[in-house]
Amino acid sequence: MHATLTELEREAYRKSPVHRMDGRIKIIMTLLLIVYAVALPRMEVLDFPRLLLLEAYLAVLMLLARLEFSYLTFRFAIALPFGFSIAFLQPFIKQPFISDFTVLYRLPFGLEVTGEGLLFGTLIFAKFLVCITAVILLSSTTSLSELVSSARRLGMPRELALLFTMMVRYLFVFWIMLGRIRTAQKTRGFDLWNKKVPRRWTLQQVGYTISSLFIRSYEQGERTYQSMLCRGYNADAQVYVGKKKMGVSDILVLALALGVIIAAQFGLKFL
Amino acid sequence: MYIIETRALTHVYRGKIKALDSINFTAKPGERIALIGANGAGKSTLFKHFNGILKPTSGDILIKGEPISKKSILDVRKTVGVVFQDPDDQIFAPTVKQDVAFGPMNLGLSEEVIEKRVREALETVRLTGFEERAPHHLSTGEKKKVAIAGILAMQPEVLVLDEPTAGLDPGGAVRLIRLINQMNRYLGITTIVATHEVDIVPLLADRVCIMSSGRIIGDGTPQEIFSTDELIKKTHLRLPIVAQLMEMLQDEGIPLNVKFTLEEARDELLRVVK
Amino acid sequence: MYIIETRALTHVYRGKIKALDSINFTAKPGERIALIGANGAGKSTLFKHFNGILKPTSGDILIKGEPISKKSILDVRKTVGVVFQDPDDQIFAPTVKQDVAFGPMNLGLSEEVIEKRVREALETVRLTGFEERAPHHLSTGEKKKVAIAGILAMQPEVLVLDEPTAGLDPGGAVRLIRLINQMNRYLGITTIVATHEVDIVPLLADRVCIMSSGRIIGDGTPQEIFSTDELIKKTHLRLPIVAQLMEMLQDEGIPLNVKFTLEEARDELLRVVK
Amino acid sequence: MHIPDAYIPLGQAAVYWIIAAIFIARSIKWARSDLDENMIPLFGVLAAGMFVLMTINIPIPMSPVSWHMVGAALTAIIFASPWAAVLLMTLVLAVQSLYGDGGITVMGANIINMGIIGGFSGYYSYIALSRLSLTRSKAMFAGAWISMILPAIALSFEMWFAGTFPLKQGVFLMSLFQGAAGIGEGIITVIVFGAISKARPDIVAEDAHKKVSTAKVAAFSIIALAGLALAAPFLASSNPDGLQHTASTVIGNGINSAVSPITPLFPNYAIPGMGMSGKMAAIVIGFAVVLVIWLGISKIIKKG
Ligand SMILES: Nc1ncnc2c1ncn2[C@@H]1O[C@H](COP(=O)(O)OP(=O)(O)OP(=O)(O)O)[C@@H](O)[C@H]1O
Ligand SMILES: Nc1ncnc2c1ncn2[C@@H]1O[C@H](COP(=O)(O)OP(=O)(O)OP(=O)(O)O)[C@@H](O)[C@H]1O
Ligand SMILES: [Mg+2]
Ligand SMILES: [Mg+2]
Repeated sequence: MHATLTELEREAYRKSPVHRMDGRIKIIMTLLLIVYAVALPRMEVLDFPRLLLLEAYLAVLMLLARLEFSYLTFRFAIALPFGFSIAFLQPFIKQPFISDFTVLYRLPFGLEVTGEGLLFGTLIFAKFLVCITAVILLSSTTSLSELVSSARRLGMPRELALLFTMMVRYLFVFWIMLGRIRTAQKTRGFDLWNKKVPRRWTLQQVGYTISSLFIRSYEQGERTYQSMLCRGYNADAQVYVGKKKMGVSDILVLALALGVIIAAQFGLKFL
Repeated sequence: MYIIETRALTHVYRGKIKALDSINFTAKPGERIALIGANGAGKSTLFKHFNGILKPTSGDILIKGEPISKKSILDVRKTVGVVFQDPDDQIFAPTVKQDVAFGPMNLGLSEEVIEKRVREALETVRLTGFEERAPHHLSTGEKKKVAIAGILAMQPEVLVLDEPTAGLDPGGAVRLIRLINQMNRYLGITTIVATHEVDIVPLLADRVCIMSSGRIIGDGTPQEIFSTDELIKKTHLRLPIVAQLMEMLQDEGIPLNVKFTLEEARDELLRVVK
Repeated sequence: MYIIETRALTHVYRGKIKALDSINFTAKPGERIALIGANGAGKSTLFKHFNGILKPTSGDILIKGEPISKKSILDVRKTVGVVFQDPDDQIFAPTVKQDVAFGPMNLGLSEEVIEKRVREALETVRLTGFEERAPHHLSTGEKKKVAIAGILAMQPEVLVLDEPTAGLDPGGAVRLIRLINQMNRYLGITTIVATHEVDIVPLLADRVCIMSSGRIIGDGTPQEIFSTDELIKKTHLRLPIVAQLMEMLQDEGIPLNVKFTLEEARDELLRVVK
Repeated sequence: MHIPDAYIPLGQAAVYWIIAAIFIARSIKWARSDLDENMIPLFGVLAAGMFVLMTINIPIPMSPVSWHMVGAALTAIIFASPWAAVLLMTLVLAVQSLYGDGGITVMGANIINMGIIGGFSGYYSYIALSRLSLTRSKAMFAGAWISMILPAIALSFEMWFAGTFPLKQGVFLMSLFQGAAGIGEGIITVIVFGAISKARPDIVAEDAHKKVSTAKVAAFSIIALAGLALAAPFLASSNPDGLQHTASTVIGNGINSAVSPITPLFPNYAIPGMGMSGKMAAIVIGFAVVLVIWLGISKIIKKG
């Protein structure tokens, strides 16, 4: 997944109405949608149209954001497998909170596919899909730094905000550094699967790579800390985030998201 | 009165490595000073004492006549701004603006004053328009300028730069030197620059200190310093190339005075030829 | 036959940034080549193609006449050794010896051969006795040498160095240049060096290529390259200081030929003066 | 090892979040005061490094999965404090969740597993085992391994509470995966620690390891053992889901009703198993058995 840390950032710097939206709005909207999706009852067929509505709303935003299709497939491809495999097993599991099961198929080894399990599995996957979509939308239309400053504006504690600010900054420094280390190793013929060298030695080199990255990040931390002291860093230091006014369109988008949720919760019942 | 003064300043790392050995250094307001010395001479260590990042193992540092104390430390850091060699050490915020605003934030200034200082600092280094850029999308030269802007925004009286031209191409280096000189001339900032690139020294300093193994072994105008050959030889440094050429000609019996900048050398050679 | 040859080599980063634009570059065995160019000209990118670290967006690279393929890649990396600018990227093992042995290990050599190669490589860079030292506690210059030894231990036929003198003091830089020249002369290694420090170029190359915005816009002897003024001006570079001085004198009407190294310049000036 | 969003009901996820938040707050306090100075910036930078070093993936041959370092035990051991692990893992997990590794509502649970349980168990089992005169690297290997296996068990229980995975199979599968990954974690932790203490002995707070009071180690061991002992009866029971099932019928069957849109906190069970007096005895017996086995093991290790 990480092969593209810098790529992800690049998507976040595109220009589109969604990219321009206030970071706070995007964070609140993402949280709202995720919490709502997770909170939906676990065995209700009506959830499907609800989740579909949320997903459709997110899809529209993705279209507006003009994200590249190949990039999106890639993001989904790396995020889905683990959740999918758990969901996939659900039809074979007798969920403890369900009392009666209708067996749809009997398979060898006493495996049974149950209707309830199938419903639960697909529902949980659908919820998971909505959550992932929301997160992907957020992270590919908002740069990490914008996310942190928005979170700070939303009241994230000062010290946490400082921690995240610095983390975000140096992620890229170390990412590039790791790239350079790997390049240098390749230059000298290093290959994880080289059969000419003992496994043990290869493993040791991986260990050294990790330790050298650790030490270098520690030392970078020391130096950065010193240079921050030069600029008056002290226990009450804050990161500058500046004030930012929310536009009418931002409020509207948020209202729209709320509207979608309300429509999903109450509106769909009457259909 | 001196703006920076050290008295018998000694620093020992980890109880073993004597990086500074009884340094007596002074800087007057408005001076342009260059500190030259080989790798490991102790330049960076000395700089870290100027604003209280390191504490002396023995000896004293006075800033505007006052010793550095816990109470005065914020004032000291406001007075003496240090720009480190690697801009990645210094730029820690994810956008240029946030980074430049960090110092003024720590001084507890109001929102408007901070905005103003950031704008002015970015103007000075000619980076207006870069406010929202991420540092990892900047070139080496631009990063250097951001680091300098971050210090300028604190409006220091002394600007200390550790190897400012390292890693820059000649064009970038020349522009940076010009910027440093302008800050000295128009903003009245005292500038102290550490470097091993002796060729640039005559361009950005009126006074040169040579360091070697933790001691200051020479202090004077570029003229004086580069005329004492043994000093330079002893310290893994060399004369500026121009001066080397002039000396070689002198050795061949040509009657000329050794000069250090291109223009002076040209005039001197013209004098001899004609 | 060429030991390295690129044909219309183009590299585009992320589908957007054209870092190399149709490069035709050749190196013959035993040559001493310098590649100069401003920040971002594409020098490092070109080097990464020489041993297959990057793959061309279009165009070809031939090493000893053979294109780089999955099968030949290990051989290519044995033939072309690249030393990167920051030795910390290259040195990651906890002792100097382990680090230098890293390359030979990957070639699957026997214990004795590895021992021998490490010993020889350390001898070449004059670091015998440093085997058990932790790279962490070495000086910048020593680290550079360890990085070079790590490549030498693979016994490459071409040694490619990316800004080898960056961060070194003049003494260290001179020693390193001498080392590079010795490897070329006595071990017959082809050396290709990227740098922006034009003053050292005449000292370590018989042939100079100028890069600008991803293209090679000049190729010839230092003499030829530094005589074409517009080329240099266009590329944020400058002439070696010696040459600048000679040109200034020429402009004043003194009849002399522009030279690039101190010795040549001295002789030329002596000729004029006498 | 990252639980994704939606696999834990909201109520439970909130409880995990609250627990995690308390620990996070405490870890920030630690970073502010327990080191020489206010070293918050250092940890911000280090977290970035940890995130990046976790991207070094080693594919495991003949399987679709790959191994990468988690580093909770390593950080705790280097800084001689599990709080360092809690802080760093929190930062790393938060950023990972943005890239689709783990989720938002479940982040609390993930922090508990990998940061808190991983950090504390890794650190204190390393200390405890080195007190039992195991060599440094053996103790560290074991500590790192435990820091992988205990979170795996915790995760299985969380998924079981959530009703999304059967307990026994979950514990079996997760222990299998994490047990294998733990071997890699253990080996790499030992190598990395060795290399760091060689290059920068001053970073590694090895003296502090000796200063950890035995009482603290003992207290932690008892908490861990108690946790395991509480867990044991469920694993030993032939039908743990049956327990849950009975519990859910006892409490009332509110889940399937369409009336309540929000899943109630602990919807299908009280604290599982608590409803049954008969099981209390089983728990006590199980506790005793595990304690005896554990002590036996440590005796053997001590001799060896
Ligand atoms: N944190 C440290 N711990 C131990 N020794 C150190 C530390 N920093 C520097 N030193 C040592 O102190 C001496 C002076 O180092 P310093 O960095 O001040 O030199 P410098 O003149 O800035 O060199 P350079 O030109 O290479 O930057 C060197 O011998 C160096 O190895
Ligand atoms: N990994 C990368 N991704 C995207 N763009 C890159 C990458 N590496 C280099 N570039 C860009 O490619 C161009 C050439 O870069 P390169 O590093 O080859 O230049 P260089 O001549 O080595 O410069 P310097 O003298 O500063 O080292 C630059 O515009 C640079 O920004
Ligand atoms: Mg220095
Ligand atoms: Mg380069």
